[in-house]
Amino acid sequence: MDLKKLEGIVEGMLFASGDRISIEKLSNIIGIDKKTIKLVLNNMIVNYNNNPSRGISIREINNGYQLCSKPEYYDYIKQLFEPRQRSGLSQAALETLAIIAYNRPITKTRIEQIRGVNSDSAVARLLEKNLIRESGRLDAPGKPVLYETTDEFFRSFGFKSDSDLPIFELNDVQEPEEVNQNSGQEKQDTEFEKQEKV
Amino acid sequence: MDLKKLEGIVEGMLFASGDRISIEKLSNIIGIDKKTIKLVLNNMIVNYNNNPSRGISIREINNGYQLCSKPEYYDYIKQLFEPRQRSGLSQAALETLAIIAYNRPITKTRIEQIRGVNSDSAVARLLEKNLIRESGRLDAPGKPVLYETTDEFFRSFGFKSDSDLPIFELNDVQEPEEVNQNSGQEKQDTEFEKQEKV
Amino acid sequence: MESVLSKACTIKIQNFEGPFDLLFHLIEKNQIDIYDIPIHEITDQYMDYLFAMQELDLEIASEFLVMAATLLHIKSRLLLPSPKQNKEEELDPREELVLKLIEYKKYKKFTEILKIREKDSERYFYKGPEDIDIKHEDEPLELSYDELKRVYVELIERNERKMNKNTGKMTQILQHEKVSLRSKIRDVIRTLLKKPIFKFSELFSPKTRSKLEIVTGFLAILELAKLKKITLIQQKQFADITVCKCENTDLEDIDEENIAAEN
Repeated sequence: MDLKKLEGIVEGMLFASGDRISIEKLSNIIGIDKKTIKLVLNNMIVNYNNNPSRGISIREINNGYQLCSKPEYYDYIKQLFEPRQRSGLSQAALETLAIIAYNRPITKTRIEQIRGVNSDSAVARLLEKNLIRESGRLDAPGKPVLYETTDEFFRSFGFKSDSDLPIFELNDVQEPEEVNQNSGQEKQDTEFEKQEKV
Repeated sequence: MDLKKLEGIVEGMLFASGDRISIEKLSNIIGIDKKTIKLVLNNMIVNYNNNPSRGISIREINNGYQLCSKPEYYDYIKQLFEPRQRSGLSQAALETLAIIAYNRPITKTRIEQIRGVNSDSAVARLLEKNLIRESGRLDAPGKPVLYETTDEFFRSFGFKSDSDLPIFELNDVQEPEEVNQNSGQEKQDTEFEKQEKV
Repeated sequence: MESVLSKACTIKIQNFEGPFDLLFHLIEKNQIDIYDIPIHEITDQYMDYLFAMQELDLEIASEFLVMAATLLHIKSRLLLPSPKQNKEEELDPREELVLKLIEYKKYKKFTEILKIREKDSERYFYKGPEDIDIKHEDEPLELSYDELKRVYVELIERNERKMNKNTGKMTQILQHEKVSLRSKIRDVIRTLLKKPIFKFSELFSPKTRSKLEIVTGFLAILELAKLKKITLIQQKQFADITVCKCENTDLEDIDEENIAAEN
């Protein structure tokens, strides 16, 4: 297929959908391999961004793509709408979201262990905002619900994929002693084990 | 203002709006006279239409403008909106359909007696698929609904005309044993009697 | 402690997400090495906050109290001499707390990043799906006649297998048990002819009648009520039902009609 037409089809599909479309879906519907689709999209992204006469751009969201307006023109576009409501996520909700993003799927009990406080309302608020969703139940007594982040999370915070999340490892914090590091690893393992078993 | 940037702002606004925007509104927000806006838009319309790598076009609607996907790419776009692949009939629905085919008209209670399980969802699914329909009510307490198969049911076997339709008779089905056949027959008669009498 | 100071502290306490958040604040404020927390001082400061809250009659979340107990426990363990000889192998009582704090710090850092990214993302606008009139073409369902027949035969066979060798006898017993709705209607009418008002339990008592007869009897009075021959009164749920003959109604003709139909 002509590459120009391919770009047109992709743009038309992304426009009509209004939502994120996964590479798989684009590839299946158009009947072109994923690698080519990805190349075309990357090319489109560069062209859109470099061309001031384009008011839209393409964002990669959780291994899919979605059209959005260019942030450069925010000042004009916002006037079309009523003043935007701030998302209103509390510190508690953001903390909880941060924990879920790095540990999904995760139970509420585990979240509360990390935060040290009850997180019922934070979890409820995130569910309501469609930033997290239930992703099944842990195969453990009581069958606790597991939570994971949604596409809306990736969209709202501009992460392309899992690998786009900043990396924070325990070693980020300077380890002063060899002994501590070892026991730290051990500790983490047992904690993990506990979660799996419980 | 740079004309290229103006095009970009207009595109961004039309995109984010998702709806028609009047010339007045575009002119007011951008702070450029209506005549220029109109010129820019007419130029954009021509460019979008002539460029196969554009999947969207601009429509003039009642002195306003709106973005839409290009009709040339409809065949791809419509697949985004199509429901998931139609699934065949479940075992439960197939059993229920078989019972209705061989016993029409029949009540749900009788179907459930034969299958030994609640058949609400199977009946609902068959109705939804237009394979069965209500054919009246049994003259009995509670006036239960009677079900029968539809033309669609026969069509789904690939028969073109009514004369091609297979005959669904009980004699089609061999009864497994002599003894059972008797009691089965008897059972059916009393059931039939009860239905008629009650 | 001075009340002005305690007030200043309390305002902050309300902003803490939990005990870890508060501890973290104390560690950063005092510029303490997280791996070598002076438990004695931290515990004192932590307790000061709690006391300040208490003074202001603020409700202290239980999690803060649990942490206080943990801190005091660690403090006491550090004060007491260890019974063990080999101090090298002994675990530092602060360790578990430190690990939890480090993990918490990780997410706290990420939370700050989320805040910034959320603000950046506000400048992007998205749109809803386009309102296109898509015609859904129904794919014809393909059924196989043989398949349908096979399913039905299997079903019949399955039902047959459920019956045991005594099927014949069972059928007789069942037939014996067979209760016709008509005969129950007749029972009700006969009773009404003698007594225009009676209680359902008088006629259909579990002591004298089978379950099937009682159920059929209930259907009989419903049917008669529908024909406006009788009125049913029930004072409350599960109470006995009173059956009354409607005035100006002829019960005889029903009886005859039914009996005629049966014969």
